[in-house]
Amino acid sequence: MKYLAQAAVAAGLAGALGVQPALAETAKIGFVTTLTTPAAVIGNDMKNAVDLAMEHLGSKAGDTDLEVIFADDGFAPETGKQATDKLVKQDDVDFVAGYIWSHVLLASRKSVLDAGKFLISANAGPSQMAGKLCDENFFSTSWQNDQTPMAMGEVLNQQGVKSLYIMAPNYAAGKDMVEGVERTYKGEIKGKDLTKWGADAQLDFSAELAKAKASGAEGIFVFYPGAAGGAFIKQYDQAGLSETLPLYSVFTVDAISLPKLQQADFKAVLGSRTTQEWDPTLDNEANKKFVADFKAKYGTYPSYYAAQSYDAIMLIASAIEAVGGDMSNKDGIRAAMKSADYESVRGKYTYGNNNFPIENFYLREVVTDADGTWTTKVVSTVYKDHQDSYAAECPLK
Amino acid sequence: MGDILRAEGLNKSFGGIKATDDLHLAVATNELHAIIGPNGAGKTTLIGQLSGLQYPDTGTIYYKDRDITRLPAHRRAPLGIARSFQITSLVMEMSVIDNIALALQAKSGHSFRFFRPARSEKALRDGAMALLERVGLGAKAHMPTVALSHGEHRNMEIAIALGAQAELMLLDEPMAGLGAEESLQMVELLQSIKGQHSILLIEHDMDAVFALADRISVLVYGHIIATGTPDEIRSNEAVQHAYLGEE
Amino acid sequence: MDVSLLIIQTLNGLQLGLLLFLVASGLTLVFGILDFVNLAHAALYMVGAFICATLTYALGNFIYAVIVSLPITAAVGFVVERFVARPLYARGHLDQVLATFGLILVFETLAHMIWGPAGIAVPLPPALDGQTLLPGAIEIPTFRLVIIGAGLAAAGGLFWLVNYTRLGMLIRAGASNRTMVGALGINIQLLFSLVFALGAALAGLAGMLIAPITEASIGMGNSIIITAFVVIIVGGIGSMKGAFIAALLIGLIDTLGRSFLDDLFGLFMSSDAAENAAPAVSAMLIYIIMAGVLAFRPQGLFPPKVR
Amino acid sequence: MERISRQDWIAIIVLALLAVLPPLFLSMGQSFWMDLATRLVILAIAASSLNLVLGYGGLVSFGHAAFVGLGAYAVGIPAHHWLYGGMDPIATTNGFVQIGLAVGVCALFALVTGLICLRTRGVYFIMITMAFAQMVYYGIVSIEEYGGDDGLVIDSRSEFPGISLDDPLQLYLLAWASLVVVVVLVRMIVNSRFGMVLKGGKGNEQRMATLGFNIYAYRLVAYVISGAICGYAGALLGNFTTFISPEMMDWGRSGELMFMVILGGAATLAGPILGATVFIVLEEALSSWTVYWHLPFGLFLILVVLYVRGGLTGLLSGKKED
Repeated sequence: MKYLAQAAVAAGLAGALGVQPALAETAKIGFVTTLTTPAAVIGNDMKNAVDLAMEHLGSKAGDTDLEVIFADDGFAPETGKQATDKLVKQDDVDFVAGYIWSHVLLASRKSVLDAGKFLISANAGPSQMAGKLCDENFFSTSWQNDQTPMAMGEVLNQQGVKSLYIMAPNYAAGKDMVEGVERTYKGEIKGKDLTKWGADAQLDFSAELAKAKASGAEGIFVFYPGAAGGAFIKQYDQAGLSETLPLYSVFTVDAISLPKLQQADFKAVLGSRTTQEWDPTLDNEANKKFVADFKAKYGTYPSYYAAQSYDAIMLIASAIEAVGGDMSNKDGIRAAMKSADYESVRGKYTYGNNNFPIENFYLREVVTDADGTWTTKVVSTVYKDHQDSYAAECPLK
Repeated sequence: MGDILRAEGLNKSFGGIKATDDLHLAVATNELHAIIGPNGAGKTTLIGQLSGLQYPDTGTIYYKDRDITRLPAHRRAPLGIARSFQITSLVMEMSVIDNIALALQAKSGHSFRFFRPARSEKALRDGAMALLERVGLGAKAHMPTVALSHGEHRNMEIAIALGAQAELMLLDEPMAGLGAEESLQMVELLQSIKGQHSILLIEHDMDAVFALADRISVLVYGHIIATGTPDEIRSNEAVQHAYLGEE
Repeated sequence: MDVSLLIIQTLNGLQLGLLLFLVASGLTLVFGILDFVNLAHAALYMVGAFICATLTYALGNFIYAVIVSLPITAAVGFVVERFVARPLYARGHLDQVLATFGLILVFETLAHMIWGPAGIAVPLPPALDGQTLLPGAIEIPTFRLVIIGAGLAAAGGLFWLVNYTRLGMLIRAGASNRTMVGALGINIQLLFSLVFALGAALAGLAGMLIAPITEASIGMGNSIIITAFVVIIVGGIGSMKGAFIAALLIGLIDTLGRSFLDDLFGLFMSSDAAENAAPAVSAMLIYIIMAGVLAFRPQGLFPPKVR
Repeated sequence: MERISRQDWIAIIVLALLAVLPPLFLSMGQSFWMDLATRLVILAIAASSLNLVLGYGGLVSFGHAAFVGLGAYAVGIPAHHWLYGGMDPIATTNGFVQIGLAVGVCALFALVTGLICLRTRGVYFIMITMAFAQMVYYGIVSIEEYGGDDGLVIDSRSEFPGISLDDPLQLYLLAWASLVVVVVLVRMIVNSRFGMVLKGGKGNEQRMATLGFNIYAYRLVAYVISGAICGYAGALLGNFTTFISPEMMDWGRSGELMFMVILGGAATLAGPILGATVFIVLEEALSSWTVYWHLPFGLFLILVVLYVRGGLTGLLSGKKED
């Protein structure tokens, strides 16, 4: 009677994995990120940062023990939602954090918020959740998607780039990025390509690059996060476009793609520019410690994904500490998070009405550091205390 | 008594090879007409065209004076044409009686009936059982088809042809692979249905053919070189040269 | 429309088509002769890319790496044939699809465990890097031309192999009549293994050639395997000629679709709508073609003559 | 009364267990296990529909996920318009209309694609069904209004008089009752005259043709029935996950449905249910154990195909049924 045995196993598992009687001293954080598929390279970086944050905290927020449970979203919204459901329903976490991808976050948000839990995005910042779909229990430690490309649009204006070709993957964040740069960029947009994204994303951009070249634009703006970034840069270089069609990217050249590009000796990327709210060279105590310890522990520079994940844990810890570990005090936790009263690696920032950060954006350049490692440094500040453009649509005050 | 089946000027080739070459054939109503010929003479291709699983490149096939050349197999069956296969072609996964019942089912209205269990339809079951009794397989009705011997499969083929109430049976080597005793039984079985149906028999077993057939046609390289009574064929020089002479 | 852009895109399409042919030819060989549906063919494409990427760093040169990787990939194919494929020859296509689907999962995860999720960028020797100037002031990345050349060479080699060698004679015979080859007293097991290994090497070669453009990464096979199947279905399973023509057709249609469809749609709809519809339709295009071909020729464009 | 076979008993026992266990989970406060059970039951419906054509009809459809997706979108799209305006004729949260739409659209899609697909055989059929599923996939991806690649959150579940699908138990019971109906329906169909012809066509197509059956027409009808049932499963799935995306129609998902059928035992009543159960339990157990869970999962798949002929039902019933 195999099925009976199976049912018994199921029931047994249910007991074994079930919720232990809630220990008031433990606060649980679910962390959803991508641990499979090529995008796991980002997820691993975030996981490393979370582990480092826990190490720095001694796995404690005040007197409260912290526990982080990681879950894999498989780079797909449906899987991400299932993982989130499991964290909320089975592990009964108090906070769900993480989320690289906008579409995963959008799919999962209801599961967390309907259960009365707190949701913290450590990366994704879809426009809907900054506007109409904002929620008092949702916080971001990153940005709204549009902000970074808006800063880039500003940079393009300053540098006098008169026409632009745009390429981005065809998903929520990709469209937000395009919209962002279009919002501030004042020149002419010669063409635009949205390419296939997801587990079988398009990585050969020959047709698009040929089009971009033929368009006669003065610059090309791209958004290719994770592994796709490396592939793009390479083809961009092979197509010999670095002279005629300067590259302006967001979330494409980062601490994840740079080591790989350096290993392949891809010098074209040196000197290329990108905008970001954080950089390893930002001069504050928290950041120095974070970058130094991260490098010591994992041997690479942290990426901005890592920085934001580190901040997410620190933000949560600060709020738990503020309410003395009383996880039932939702109002207290919410107020504490809203005050952003913790040592962020990007420096001090505040929260807007939609719980997205009001923060600085910098222009970064790819350089070689003292050890010969390729990294980035801050060139200038593009925006000071910048708030996203959807905050007005958010009914929260 | 007219011809139930006429084939006129059939041609069919595969690649460069002519499998059927200007073939003319007529089967009279209720006669048992045998086709013999050496291996590779195009017998199976011919029966394929007559049953509608293949179409000739050119030429015409008349069934009861109606042109059926381009009619697909499933539309020929309701007209009264049934065929057995040289390589046993039964639904092996089903029971013996289910195979026969399907043949009856095909004859009794459409089968877009989704709810009533087919196995509870008395007419189908009893009819199938009767046919199985007739071919001597009554005792094995509920066994899986795959469990039966080759000879029994051949008998099932005949039962199916009978079940289809065919006016014209196209029998493709019903005795192929049978032992001496089984062959004898098959001859008896065919003897017992002879005269009630028109039968086109393709067969290698010369003893059987000459014992059963009313008329015989000899097929060589896709072309019929002679047609006649067994005695005529026996004494036909061309036939002896082309075929019997080889032995 | 810009003529030089059209030429460049045609070359890009040709390059994609030839890569597809390398993958599809192995698939169609294995299918035609072994009657074996191998979804895991894509995994061999990935394995080829990873081995080549690793060896590029170990040997310091991409070309050497390719030369060494080819037999290694063939060996991997040989092993897969022996332990997974062979027990499945007697089974239906359904079992083959499922088991090789499982094989994909295994290979992908192993690659993830061995090489990590990041993927490996593959540097090219200076001679292959950079641009080539074609007549008419058309510039194209040199390596793309290399791919076109390598693809054509492989296609030519296969053509020679299939039409003018004893192995090829057996392959052709096997594609149309498996039992006959067995009856000839040929060691059919060995023939099967060799064909499988050859298919693996071809898929691996495609992976090696694409690696310097994208990179060796897990999941790289998923996007190409389905397209490769479309190619062999459209071409007619088991037909090398069909695979070649269909691969070029699909490569060109896919590339040209991606680059010119929005302009084309722009002629009769708003440019916004065109921008949205074009990527979707160009993604669907190859499937539409496949359905269209099968609707009229259920056995593909060039079905092998005898079953 | 007809004979109740050993296979039927397996189906009855499994269905009974499914009726009892999940509410038990819920009473234990295990709402996540309840979720798993709901997903399981819905996938079992989809797998049963696939089993009708694949198991009994021998038609290896590699595109059944498209029906699941279309069914789910038939719930999501009307709900979306109900809440956010537009497309008034279909803007509704009425469950009967939504499910009618799901079943109707899927039946129509099955009819149109079946007309083409069923002309092909063997691997061509496998691949062309997949091709049509891919077309739907990319078609949905292109519709920005419904979220494209990002998918669509269903903010309001289907509404039926007297039951609320927002209650996990009621949703579960609806799914379970649907599964029972589908299993009974499939049993009736495969034992009917129609089913005999369908099974006969799987065993020997030429024979059926020479008997006078237009097997193409029978297969087409079976394909349409299967698509409609699968679309219904999709509508339930949409209501369950409240999030739908083109990913639901990915070819990998079609492969998973096929695996469930084979694992449980093709052409058996209980097979799809057992297959879905083992699939879900295994996926859950392995993925909470390691991120590399695809490795043991893939090996399991290979081993099942190689060594477990007749699937789990075959093992349990110990003999082949007629």
